[in-house]
Amino acid sequence: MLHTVNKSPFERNALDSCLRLAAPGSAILLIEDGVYAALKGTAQTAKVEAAAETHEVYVLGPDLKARGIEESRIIGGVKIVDYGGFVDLAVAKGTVNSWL
Amino acid sequence: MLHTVNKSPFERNALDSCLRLAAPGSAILLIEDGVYAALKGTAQTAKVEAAAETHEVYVLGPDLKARGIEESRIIGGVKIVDYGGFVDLAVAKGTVNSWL
Amino acid sequence: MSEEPVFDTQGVVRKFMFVNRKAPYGTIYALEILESVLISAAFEQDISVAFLDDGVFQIKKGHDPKDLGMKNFSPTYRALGGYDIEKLYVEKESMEARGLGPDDFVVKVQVVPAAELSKLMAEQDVLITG
Amino acid sequence: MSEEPVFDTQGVVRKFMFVNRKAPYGTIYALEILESVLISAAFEQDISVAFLDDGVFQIKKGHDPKDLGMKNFSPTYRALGGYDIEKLYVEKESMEARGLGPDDFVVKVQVVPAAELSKLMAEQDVLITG
Amino acid sequence: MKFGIMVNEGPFNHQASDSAYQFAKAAIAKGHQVMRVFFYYDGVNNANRLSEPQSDDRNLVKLWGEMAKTHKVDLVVCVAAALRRGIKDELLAEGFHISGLGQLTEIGIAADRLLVFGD
Amino acid sequence: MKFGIMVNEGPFNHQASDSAYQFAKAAIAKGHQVMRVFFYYDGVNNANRLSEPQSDDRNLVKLWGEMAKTHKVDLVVCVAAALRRGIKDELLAEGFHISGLGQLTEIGIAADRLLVFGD
Repeated sequence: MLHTVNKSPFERNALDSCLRLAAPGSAILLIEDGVYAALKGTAQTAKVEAAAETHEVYVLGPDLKARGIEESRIIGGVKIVDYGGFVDLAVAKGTVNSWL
Repeated sequence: MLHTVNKSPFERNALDSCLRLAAPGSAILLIEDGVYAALKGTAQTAKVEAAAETHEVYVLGPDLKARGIEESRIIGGVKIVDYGGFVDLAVAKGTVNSWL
Repeated sequence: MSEEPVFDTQGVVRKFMFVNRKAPYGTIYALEILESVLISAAFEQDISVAFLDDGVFQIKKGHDPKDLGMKNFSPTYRALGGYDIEKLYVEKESMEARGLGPDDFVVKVQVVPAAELSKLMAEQDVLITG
Repeated sequence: MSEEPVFDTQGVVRKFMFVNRKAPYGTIYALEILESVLISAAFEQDISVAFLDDGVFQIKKGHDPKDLGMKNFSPTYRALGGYDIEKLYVEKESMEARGLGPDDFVVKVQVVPAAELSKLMAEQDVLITG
Repeated sequence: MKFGIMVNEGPFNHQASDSAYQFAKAAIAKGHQVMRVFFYYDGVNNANRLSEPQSDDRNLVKLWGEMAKTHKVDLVVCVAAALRRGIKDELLAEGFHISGLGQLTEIGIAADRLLVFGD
Repeated sequence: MKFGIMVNEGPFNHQASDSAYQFAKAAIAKGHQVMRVFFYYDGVNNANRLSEPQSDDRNLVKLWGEMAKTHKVDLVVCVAAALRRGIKDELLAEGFHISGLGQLTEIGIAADRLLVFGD
């Protein structure tokens, strides 16, 4: 299964809910304002680092670039994909849930 | 000053930001989905009870009624007002900030 | 107007879950997702509805938005059974964090812990969030 | 078309603060509130702009949304000084929680703790949140 | 007292326009003046005269228009926000008019209080 | 693989429609089929032919229409959601058509994956 999260973890509970419900081993893709969850050194970092131990965590590159987030600031273990990679994940991982 | 909060405290950070920035003694009015912050016995109750010690906390009655929240479930110290009361608060308290 | 393609869906039964996470009235999601739940019933699919996060407030008893001029769509949840939509789940953690219990709801639901809802979600073919 | 009333504003100088709390690109608030900040400059009011919560991301260096086909409005923040809009505040707590520092911003700002921003807000005549 | 109101969301998806309308109605009932309602962001969709809610639902486009007529409330739709979203003169319901963003600053100066309703 | 897409927000206020478009474009580029895009909630505003973004900004209404034409993507605007919000046949941009909510269930059945983009 693929879970997408498009909300900032600083503003909303979407990421928390996703992490509560996403089965271990499933894939989580951070898109739109959700990409801020991939930043190192924030109040949310520890949670996302822990998630990356039990889930595959991805972040959408074009959304990082739009927001000026340098690759060097991304949490280790979070993989950057482009829209083609998003499509591949949707194909490979089965049903998609959007945590809106 | 009057602060309005229209977001559920379970979903968003609007109430937290309001409580961080609202000066002691200022008024806080919970409207729309913000009224859920006035519920007793929730994971957010302690925070709102504490706020009611240092601020005037109000909740909009018509928004409670729409959502089926009984008056008996409202935190003591939180006052229920109608839209007329909202207008009176905007008149009496000076500048209004909306925590959207 | 463009011509409308018709996709072959005959004899296919898939598992649909509607994932309701938003509070009612503050936004329209609760009302419009309910309309899509009702329509889906006509397609004889395996339908379930999950209420989690602020979505649990959608089925709180006693809604009365008439002073706001808004529609009370709350009775529709009770009508779902008549459309053979009987798998209604409430996530226990969301319910408890909001100080609610099973008696607070207008309709009979199964209260399930997050771990169980997680498994139910993973079994679906289609997840519609609103 | 209705006739447009003109309200007498001559000689009145009020304290306006724009309260920017939303991340850029995920929603349009950052862009459209910036347009209203620019227009307000023509009225010779006492204008300030506060960046707090995810609003601090609005002025992060290096925005580049061209692959999304979206407008990069980031350079406009640097142009605010030319319109005599020089009171730009960033809330320290919001900045730090997001792992950012003063060097991350495209424009020179005053970083103030919540307690000080609270006082500044209380001094305003008009607060516009977007 | 003189009020200005800013509405940042369209009708239906968010309660913002409902809340703004109910506030304006209550203010007028108490003898206050609502000088102007400024529609910005998706708020410009409040002016769409083609909006046709179900018969048992409220019709905010019409309610705003009636309030404008009865109580001389100036309903301004921001031109820049409206152009993007396809709200043009030919779509405007009675009582609304399109004007510049300066009308927001103006009402901020002229009104005793400006209230913002949005998401 | 066959994709269905649901778009829950209008252009501009939220990135949802942008993300949906970029996803659809990438899927097509990879040789997949996008069978239908279903516009619901404020998503119906994507079909407003009067939308006129600034010249240096993207025009999603047009982009969707072009994709529909070139790649036979069915663009369905939900009739119930559209009626409320004043999106009627006379406003529809090229490539869009109005139909019932059943079209959402249908694409959920017919497509291998349904992806939802919204707020």
